[in-house]
Formats: sequence, C-alpha cells, structure tokens
Amino acid sequence: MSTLPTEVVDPVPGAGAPHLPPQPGLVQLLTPEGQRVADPTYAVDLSPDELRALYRDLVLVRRWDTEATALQRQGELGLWASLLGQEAAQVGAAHALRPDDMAFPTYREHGVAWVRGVDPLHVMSLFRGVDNGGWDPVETGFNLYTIVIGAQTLHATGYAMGVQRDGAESAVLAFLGDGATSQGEVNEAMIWAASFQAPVVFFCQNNQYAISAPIERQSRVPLYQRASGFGFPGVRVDGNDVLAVLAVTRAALAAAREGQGPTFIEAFTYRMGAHTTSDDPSRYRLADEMEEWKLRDPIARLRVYLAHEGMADAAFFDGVDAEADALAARVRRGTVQMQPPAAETMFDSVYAEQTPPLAAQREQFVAYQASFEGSH
Amino acid sequence: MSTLPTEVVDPVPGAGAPHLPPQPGLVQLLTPEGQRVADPTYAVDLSPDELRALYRDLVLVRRWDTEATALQRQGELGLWASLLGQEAAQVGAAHALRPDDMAFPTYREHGVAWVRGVDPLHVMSLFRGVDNGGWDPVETGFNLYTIVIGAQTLHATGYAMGVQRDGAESAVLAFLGDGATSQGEVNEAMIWAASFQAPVVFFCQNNQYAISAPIERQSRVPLYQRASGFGFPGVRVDGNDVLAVLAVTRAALAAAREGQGPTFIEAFTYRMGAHTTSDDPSRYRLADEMEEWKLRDPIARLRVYLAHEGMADAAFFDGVDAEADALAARVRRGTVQMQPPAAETMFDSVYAEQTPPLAAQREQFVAYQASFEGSH
Amino acid sequence: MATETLTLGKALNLGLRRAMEDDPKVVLMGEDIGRLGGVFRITDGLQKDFGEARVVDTPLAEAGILGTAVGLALRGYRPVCEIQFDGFVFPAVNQIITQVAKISARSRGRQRMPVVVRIPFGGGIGAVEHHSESPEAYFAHTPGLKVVAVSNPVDAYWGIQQAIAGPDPVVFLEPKRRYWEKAEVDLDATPEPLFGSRVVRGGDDVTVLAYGPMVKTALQAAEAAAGEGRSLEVVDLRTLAPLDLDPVVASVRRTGRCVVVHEAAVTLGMGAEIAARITEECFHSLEAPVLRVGGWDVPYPPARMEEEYLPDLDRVLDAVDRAMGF
Amino acid sequence: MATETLTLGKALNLGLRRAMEDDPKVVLMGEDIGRLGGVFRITDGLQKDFGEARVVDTPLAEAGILGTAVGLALRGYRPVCEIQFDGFVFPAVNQIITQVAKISARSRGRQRMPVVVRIPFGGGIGAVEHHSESPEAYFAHTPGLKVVAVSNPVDAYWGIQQAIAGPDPVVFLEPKRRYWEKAEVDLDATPEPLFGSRVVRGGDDVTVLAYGPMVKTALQAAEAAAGEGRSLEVVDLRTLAPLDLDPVVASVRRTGRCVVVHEAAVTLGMGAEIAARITEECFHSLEAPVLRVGGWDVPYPPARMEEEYLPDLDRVLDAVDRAMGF
Ligand SMILES: Cc1ncc(C[n+]2csc(CCOP(=O)(O)OP(=O)(O)O)c2C)c(N)n1
Ligand SMILES: Cc1ncc(C[n+]2csc(CCOP(=O)(O)OP(=O)(O)O)c2C)c(N)n1
Ligand SMILES: [Mg+2]
Ligand SMILES: [Mg+2]
Repeated sequence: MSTLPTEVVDPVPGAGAPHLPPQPGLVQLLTPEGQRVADPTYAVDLSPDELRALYRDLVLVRRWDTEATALQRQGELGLWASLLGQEAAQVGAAHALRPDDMAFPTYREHGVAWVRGVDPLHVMSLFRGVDNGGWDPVETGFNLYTIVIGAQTLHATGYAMGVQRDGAESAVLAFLGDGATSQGEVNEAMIWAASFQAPVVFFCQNNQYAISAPIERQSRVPLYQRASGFGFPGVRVDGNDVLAVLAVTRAALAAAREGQGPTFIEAFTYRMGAHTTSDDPSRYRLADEMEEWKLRDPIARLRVYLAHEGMADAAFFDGVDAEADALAARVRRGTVQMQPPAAETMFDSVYAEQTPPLAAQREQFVAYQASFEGSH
Repeated sequence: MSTLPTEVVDPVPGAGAPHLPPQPGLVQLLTPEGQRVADPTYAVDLSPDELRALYRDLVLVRRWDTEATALQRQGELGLWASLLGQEAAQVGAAHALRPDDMAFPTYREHGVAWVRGVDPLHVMSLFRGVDNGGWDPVETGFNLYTIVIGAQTLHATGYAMGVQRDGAESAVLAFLGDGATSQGEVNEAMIWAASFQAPVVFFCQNNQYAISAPIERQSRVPLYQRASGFGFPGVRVDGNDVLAVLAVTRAALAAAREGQGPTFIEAFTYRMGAHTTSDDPSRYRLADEMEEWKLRDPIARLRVYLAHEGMADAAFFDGVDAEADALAARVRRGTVQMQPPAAETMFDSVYAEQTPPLAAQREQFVAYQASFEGSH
Repeated sequence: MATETLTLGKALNLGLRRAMEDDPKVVLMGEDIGRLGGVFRITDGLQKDFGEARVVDTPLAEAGILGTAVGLALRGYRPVCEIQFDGFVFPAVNQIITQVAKISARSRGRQRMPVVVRIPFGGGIGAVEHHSESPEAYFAHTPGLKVVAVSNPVDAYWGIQQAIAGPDPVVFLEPKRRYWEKAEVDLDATPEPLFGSRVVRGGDDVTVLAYGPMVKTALQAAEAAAGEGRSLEVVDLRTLAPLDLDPVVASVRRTGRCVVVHEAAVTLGMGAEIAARITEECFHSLEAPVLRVGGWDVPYPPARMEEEYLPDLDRVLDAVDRAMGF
Repeated sequence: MATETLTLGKALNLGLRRAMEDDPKVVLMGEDIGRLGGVFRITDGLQKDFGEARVVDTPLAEAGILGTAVGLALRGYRPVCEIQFDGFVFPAVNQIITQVAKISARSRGRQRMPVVVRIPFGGGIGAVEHHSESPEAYFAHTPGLKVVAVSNPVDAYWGIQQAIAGPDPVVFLEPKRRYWEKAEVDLDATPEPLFGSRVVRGGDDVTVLAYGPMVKTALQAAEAAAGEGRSLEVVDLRTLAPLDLDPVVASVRRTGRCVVVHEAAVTLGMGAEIAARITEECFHSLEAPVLRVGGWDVPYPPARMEEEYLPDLDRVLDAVDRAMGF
C-alpha cells in the first residue's frame, strides 16, 4: 500500500481550520465583529428599515428552527434538517430575489421559504410526515423541497430556459450544498446553463460537510472555482454575512436577467447543528471547529452593527425576540395538531388523469378499509 | 422570444473556423507543414526508428480504417466508427503507455487498440456483430470498448484507485470524446480522480463534433479548462501532431505514476469522416471546414518531416504502404469469414456461476432449436 | 379527407409537427434532433420550421435532458424528449423515476408533469450493444408514469399527439425496426383513445397479446396458424401503463388460452404482470396457464445472434402449441 | 461454538468484518461509511480497523461509487458499495444496468464483476420521501444481476459474506426496518447456500411467500391464522434473482393456494413474476389464482400514511381469505 492520499489533501482555505480573518477572495461586507467593510466589486446600500428587516428574518428563522428541533425530539416531527448557522446565507439570498423570480431549494432552505412567504407550517408538515410540503410553488416563487441530491439544479436550469422562451426578465436561484457539487446531475446543470446562457444562479451553501464528509472529499480547490471550468463566473462570499450574500446574489441575479448567463456562488458557511436530527456529528467533527465558527455567528454581527450604528435599540431587539417566541408558539401549536389527509387521497394525485386500474385499486382500498369499521 | 442564444456562443478558438497557425495555448511540436518546433514545456526526443514506427502505425491504422469503412458499405460490418483524422491523437497517446498501464477506450480508439497489440479482427468482430470485442483486456492493457458515453471514465478512475491500492507504478488512460464531457458520469470521474489523486489521465479527443452537435453546444470555453475547476491541470495539444500528443501524454502519465494525480488532455483534432457509417455529416457541417482540416493532416506532416530530415526514403514509404495493403487484405479476409458463435453460448457467460433458471432456459432453447433440425 | 400513406417514422414526424402547431408550449429536446433531424430522422425539418428555441439540440447527457424538461414543464412548457436509443435512457432514470414520476403526487396535484419521453426501442436492426433494448418494464413498474408502445403508423401519428397533449408524463416507445413500415393514415380522423388496447385480429383458439414491434410478429403467427386451421385472436396492447386488459379478459374468457409476446427479458417483463392479472381475472376460464414468449434472460446478444434471441413467428406458434397441449 | 445474539445490523457489520479479514481485496465504498460508520452504522468501526484504503468515504455521487467499483473490480478488487437509502440508487442505475450487469457477458466471461451493492430498502420507519423504496424488481428484471433480500440476522451475517465471496454482481437488499431485530447467530456454522428459498413455517392451507421485511409480517399472519384454525406455510424467498421456486412449487402443489407479499408496487413487482411462474408450474394444482399483496401503485406516501400503504398482517390475511374463497 504505497500512496493512498485519501485524507492528505490540499487544505481548502478556511475549511479545515477556520480562522477569523476573512480568506482572500471571500466577499465580505460585515465582519464577524460587526464592522461594515467595503468590497471592490460588491456593494449594498440598505436603509435602516431594510437592515432591521434582515435582522428580524434571521432571528425568526433561527427561532423557528430551534422550535422544530425541539418538536422533533418530542416526537412531533419524524426528522428535522436544521439551518442553524446558515441563516445569513439563506436570508441574504432570498432577499435578493424579486417576486417573479423562482427559487429551487434543497431540503434545508427554511430561511428562504420564510422570506418567500411560505407558511412555516407547510414546511413542518413535510417533516412531520403529513405531506411533502404543502405550499404553492407558483404563488410563492419557491419550488417544493427536493431530497434527491442535486436533482433540483437541473429543474432550475430548465425552468430558466422556460423564462428565456417566455422573454421574461426573471431569474432563477438554484440552491445546493457542497456535497451536491459531486453529483453528475449538478455538473450537467452547470453545463446546460452555460451552453444556453440560462438565467440561473447556482447558490451553493458550503457548510463544510455533506453529512460526515468534509468538503475536502468533494473538492481539493475552492468550490467557486468549479464554475470557471464550465465557462461562467464563480464567486465565494462570506455566507455568514447577510449583507455580502445579498449583494453578491443580487448582482448575479441581475446579470442573469440581463442575459449574461449563470453565476456560481459559494456561500462559505458552517452547519452549526447536526446534519439532521438523525445524525451524530460528534463522530466526525471536533468541538473546536464549532467553537471557532461560533465567533462568526451570522446574527450576532448584524446585531452589533445595528446597535452600534444606532439603527436599533433594545426595544427593537426585544420586539423581534417576542415576535420570534410568538412564531415558535404558532409553529408548535400548528404542528402538533397536524393530521395526515385521508389515506385514500394517496391515490388521487398520482396522475392528473386518473387511470382505470388505479381507480379500481382505490375502490378496493376504500372497501377494504371500510371492512374494519366498527370491528377494531 | 427574446434572448435565445442557442447558437450565438463564444467561439471556441479554432473550432468554428480552424486556421493553420496553431492556437495560443495549443501544444505543438510538428507543424502541419512538417516543421519541428519547440514547446516551452513539452519535449520528445525520438530516434529515427521510433519516428518511423509512429509513421508506420499512423498509416496502418488509417488503411485498416479505410478497409473497414469499405467492408461496412459492402454489408460485411453492421457499422463502423471511423477514426479518420484522429490517427495521431490515438497513436501518439498509445505510444505514451507502458505495458503495465491500462487504457479505457470508447468505441473509436482503433488506433490505440492497434498500438496495444489488439488484433484488428477482434475489433472487426464487434462491428460485424459477432461479439462485443474478443480481445483480452488484461493481456493487452486495453479494456473492451464502451458504448455508453462516458461510463468508461469512471471505470478508469476506479481501476486507477486499484493501482494505488496495489502500490503499483502504473497509470491509466481514459479516452473520451468532446461530447462525453457533458455526461454527469464523466464529471464525477474527474471529481473522484481529483479527490483520490488517482493515477488516471483523461484523454479527450475533441474532434469538434458529437455526432451533429458542435463542440460549442457542450462548452463555451476550451475543454481543457474544465479540469481546473476540479483542481487538476488541463492541457490542449494539437491532436493531429503525433509528437506533441506523445509528449504531453507521456508527461501526464508520468505525473500520475508519481502520485501527482490526474491530468486532462484535450487533443484538438477533427473527425474527417462521418460519425459512423450510419451518419450523414452533410446535414450539419460544411465542406469548407473539412478542406481546412485536410491541410492539417496528421500523417502528411510526419511524412514530410521524415523525408525532409532524411530519416525515411521512398523505399520505406513504399514498404509501409505495402504492409498497409497486406494488413487491409488480412482484415478483409478475416472479417468476411467471421461467424458468430453457436447461439446457445449467449447463456454461458451471463454469470460466472450459472443460475438454475438460466441453465433451464438454455436447455429449453437448445431443445427448441433442435426441434427444427432437418425441418427447415 | 386527407389520407396519406406514411411510414411509422414519417407519421411520428407529422404528429410532432401537428402537436407543435397546435400548442406553442411544445418544445422538443434531445441529442442531434435539430440540424440532423435525429438519428432516425423523426424530427426531420422541425428545427428549420420551428426554430432552435422549440427544437433544442442539447448537450450530450440524458439526465440533463430529462432534468431540464422537468423545469420547463414547471414553467408551463410541454417538453418532448428524445432518447437516442433505448440503451441510453438509463442515465436519465434517476430524473424519470424520482422526479418526473413523483412530482404530481409530491405536490398533491399542484404541479403536473406533461413530459413525453420518446424512446426508439427494441432490436432486430443488427445494431451494436445498447441499441436494441426493451426497457418498458422498468417504467411500467414505476407509479406515476404512463407507458405507451405503438405498433403502426396510425397509432404513431395520433399517439404522439395525444401523449403530448395529455397532462401526465408518458414514456412513448417507438418500435424502431418498424419505422419504415407503411400504412394509410387518415390525418383528419377522430383518433381512438391513447390508453386502450385493441383486438387487431379476431380468433377463437388462443389469445395472443403483443405491443410495439411484436404486433406484426403476432399477426404473422396468426396468419401462419390459420393455414394450419388454428384461429388466434391478436390484441395490440398499445398501452402498458395503464394496462387496458378489459378486451383481453373478454377474449381469454372465450378462448381459455393466452400467450404474451415481447422482446424484453421474460423475467419480470410485461408478460409477468399480464399473466398474473389475467389469471386472477379469468381463473375459471383458463384451459392453460398464460404463457410468455420473451427475450431470454440474458443481456441482448451481439447482432448476429439476435435472431435467436428475439421472439419470432415460430416461437409464438410454439407457445400456442404448448397452450393448446395443456 | 461461538453463538451470539445479534441484531440484523450488527450481523451485517460482523459479516462485513469477516469478509474483509478473509480477503484483502474486499473494499467498502460509500457515502459516510467510514468515520460515521454509515447512517445505519452497518460499517461501524471498520474504517478504524481496516483503514481508509479499504473503507472509502466517497464523494457524494452514486454513479461515481458504482462506476469506480467496476474499475476496482476490473483490477481484481471486490468492491462492496453502500447505497445510503433505496431511493438514491437511481443515479447509479446506468452503471448497474449497462455496465455491472453486462460486463461478464460482454467480455464472454473474461471479465467478472464481483461487485456487491448493499441497499437498505423498504419502508416502515417513518422517513421522508425516497427513504422507503423497494426497488428490487428493477434489478431482478435485469439479466446479469443477482438479487438477494435477507430477512434475519443469520442470513444477513452469512449472506453478505457469500455475496462478497461470489464471482457475480449481487444487489444485496437489507430490510432497514428490521436492522434492530435480534436473533442467535452461530458464527461458525456452515451456512445455507445464498441462492435458495426456505420454508420457514410449515402449513397446509395456503403458501405465503415473502422476502426481506415482509417475512416477519407473513409469519405474524401465519400465527394469527393459526389462531383461527387456518394453516399457512411461509416461504422466505431469500433470493429474488435467481428465484428458487422449487420449494414453492412443492408447497403449492400441496396447498393449492399461494399468496405473495412485498412492499414494492404490486404492478410488475416480484409477485407478478412469481404468479406467472407458479401458475405455469402448478397449473393443475391451483385452487385459486396466485394472489398478490403489495404496495399500491402510487409513489410511496408520506410517513404518516405509510401504514395504509404497506402490506400488514391484516392485508395478508385478507388475501388468504380471498384465496380460500375462490
Ligand atoms: C442522490 C442522493 N444521495 C444521497 C442522499 C443522502 N443524503 C442526504 S443529505 C446528504 C448530504 C448532502 O450534503 P450537502 O450537499 O453538502 O448539503 P447539506 O446537507 O450539507 O446542506 C446525503 C448524502 C440523498 N439525499 N440523495
Ligand atoms: C449515454 C449515451 N447517450 C447517447 C449515445 C449515442 N451516441 C453515440 S456516439 C455519440 C456522440 C459522442 O460524441 P463524442 O463524445 O464527441 O465522441 P465522438 O463520437 O466524436 O468520438 C452519441 C450521442 C451513447 N452512445 N451513449
Ligand atoms: Mg453541506
Ligand atoms: Mg466528438
């Protein structure tokens, strides 16, 4: 056994041992300490109202997430995929979308769902096992969650090809994880997007892990560089900096709308929780790493900035916290009450035009179920 | 319908309108006019014998190819995938291999097969429909042809991971076409190769077309750049220059053997014939283009060079031509005589350990066939 | 009345053209379908007339074709994907099985998937590996898909239009070795429903079921059997999911014997499902078990052995004999 | 004699360990199988003991796992691939169907494919979409593959070792909801052959066939039926390709009635093939058609509806009643 370099790989800057100073090439507009900094390429100019709105969304989605994790522990959800630590990446990206744009999430974009106006209970119903997400993708501009890793990136690209054909000035935002970048379909999506110059932006939350696999297993070079091989720009942004994420995503979506084709955004962030509630991250990562990332918290820095700049006072912060608690209470109340639809509905939307054999199966099912009525 | 840029794409340098002067970034050691030139990075120092051997192989595989096309027209083959125009890419790459290296071809690498010592009749048997290629992959270091586009690139990568595990100092050469670069599996192969630093070299013959699809449909940027997105080097070589191909491939294989991981080689060439004998290229490409590429013929330039340098005389060239005719005659003779094996053998190598139901099917088949004996 | 003599391939071409004229949302996608008109020329001339936005020459990746088709469908388009050969559908199987087939149910009907996947299928053309496969059972086993296999120019012409106009995903199987067979097609007729089987020859002794390329084979067998005084009823199944077995059940109740023919491997081929269902429905009428004539359970062999692999007239008659002898 | 009480999951873990000890060419590959030990911990501790070269945490792509496994096999290794959940095998289906299954035949036996594809399969664990699928029929329909579905710790322990030691590709299906069920395993016994079915409970009235997770359900049904004076013979099929129907035929010739149970969609599920074959073999002994109890022909529903989707004791008994009532 000579040269088996399975773990001896080039460090991805900032992945293995994250340090507080931002990486070169990392777009940042708000430091972990809450300082506004300038970037040569990207800028945002937000009103205090807009900044407070961002803060509010960050806090609310985190509170919802915490409640969901608790509900799972209490047996009210089958599973929960926490967004903890990725709030800024999601809220920032979602705020860059216009109403007519379309987002294609994975299974973790609760923060995007929130900003798009999806009722949290529709997300909860999926994780409770009641349905696969009950929101309206057209009304919200937010597609259903896709669990098969990467499949949605092709959907997003095809949808963007439809936007082109409609002559519309909309753009499409495709979410994916760092692990997903290894799927063939994701690479095909980038090839398609490049070939047709489709108005789609690939938004990759590099949260450093695909379950237990560290980013180094998927790529030896920073992920954002992948795009150049396909002939379009890639950019790495501090995923815990909501302002930078918003700026970078806005620019990319604008370019897409203007016919300049796709962009790949790597939002450099960290999954502070487990992969899902079924996971045990202590088996594959060190507590130290988490401690370092805690210092880069996406909410704390905005809070410091707002407070420091006098754009928000204690009353505001308390108000948001109260709102968050109310949201959590509503989520809890709604979740525990959710019941699955009548079982026979599983036959009803398999096809738009029901088939005779399936209609017959449905009848058989209903008759069979009825045979138990009163008996047990 | 606003911005539908399906054909309005950035020119891939040299693809749409090839011109004789080499492209910047294109490794070349022998110009189309037969002049030896130097490259800052790549060199070969070949003896006259070696140069003559290259020439001989180029001529022989072209002659075989011509004969095969003729045999197909005469109904002796079901199909033929011509290598016309790609002789230098294939012969050059194959000469870079050591006996213990392994090559994974597509369905067009007859030139590589030849250099690896595969009997041309074994290739013919596949296209005649007698078998799927009867050569021994282990003995020849040349895997069977793979028709599902791109599948072999993963096999090559896995094989290279086996080489690593064996502690062997061999390398693997994975052939693929320009069209294949769009397949998800091919991109996965590159991701794997990079992740494990596997000793595999991806040798892409960019012959400008995937059947009718011009290279611009697959990529807006030169293909060799794909590799950098995955974190390993890519290089573009004049695929019609057998010396440059040999030099570049040798260097890449050496790097792989030394544990430096994969390289992607784009051999910039042209498919002078149809995609296969079933194809009608007049539907999608202009005669002009072919005329330009004729001036870059891979054989003519080596012949000019050999003659000019006094390394070969008329007797040598005549000898090679005679050898080529003899080869063609042997190929023809062998091909027209080839018969398929007994039909019941189709049951025999589905499994290494035959299953009882399939053994029973075989018996049934044999009995059924026997029932006709004497009757028709 | 416009009646034309068309090959099956040309009937598909005209059907596609008409579907594109009828609905501007119809978009064709595939490898080499534009400038080349497809390797079988089924899309010949369509890119010239409808433009590159509606007849899309794609990059070389089947998952990409199907995955982007899903996205186009979500945007309100009706993508018609061509898979160049049966054996190359497998890279797209993930999108077909986990996405195309499930999205309607996943969204509880909010999102529909009017995607058609055209696949030239089956053997008999002397091709190299992967060009002669019969993958229908994979799709017919997948809830959420509809699967159609046409056998003649009339069904080809109407079927492709019906499949495209319908709201559900359809895997549309084209019997490639019959692309050049001709028939009269009334271009203004009222078509039969897409999802129905049809008795194509009446008979009393044995019911023979086939679809796609094997319908012709079954009819030839019936002709030959008639010469020997045996009367076969032949049913063209036409649709494999949903299966329309009503005419078959009626027939088998009468004949008491049934033979199913297909090129796909016999194990878990369509014949398995049909045998199970027919036996359940016709248990007391059956004089013999439903017998299956299919490809052997081996990978499709090299071209010069395919004649021994494929069901032919003789193998159908052999099964008929066995059914009669039970 | 070393007899241990093992869960099915632990039995697999020990079986893998033993296979790796026995043959240094055995390499495990998959997502999260190393440091994490797999999401079900089936490979727990193996990377620590055998190293990263033999227990490979792969990038996240199933085609990549299977495709590189083919290459490793060609180099003389015996790759054992873990697919994290049943619903994620589809990206690998192209490699499995067009390569793994065909390479032995393609090379006329020169190249063998000793590749094992481990798939935790089936529902009943309250999971989200794509985590409860039963894809066995896709593989059993594919010539060149062998398909095994274990139901208990003993078969798990031996079966995985036999599958790995064998020369052919095996899709090895693990009943994920039974991972935590326990049994005594004699670690030194001589195992039964891998490719054989087994009568696990004798009975006279109806033969009930099951495999994987449904064996337990069938046994529960038999127990319940016994309480009502009805005697069910239960056969654990164990192997789905090749199917070993000899014990089943013997049983059905005696009972005259047969019910097949699986979670997969009933249409073209294993039950279809079994019904067709059993009917052919036992035609004159059958008192009723072979009846199938399977998943409904719908995409696997959300977790809180799965109880109504999955065959259970009652549905098995219902089919038994119908078989008796014919
Ligand atoms: C095709 C497929 N394979 C495997 C899985 C199982 N799985 C679920 S999430 C996950 C890791 C995804 O990692 P990443 O893309 O980085 O996203 P993250 O979970 O970190 O947000 C895996 C392997 C899946 N859902 N789909
Ligand atoms: C998966 C798959 N899809 C489609 C095909 C049909 N097909 C055969 S060759 C070919 C074009 C390949 O182009 P390229 O990779 O450039 O290789 P070339 O033929 O030019 O050598 C296509 C589409 C195939 N063999 N496999
Ligand atoms: Mg991740
Ligand atoms: Mg090409």
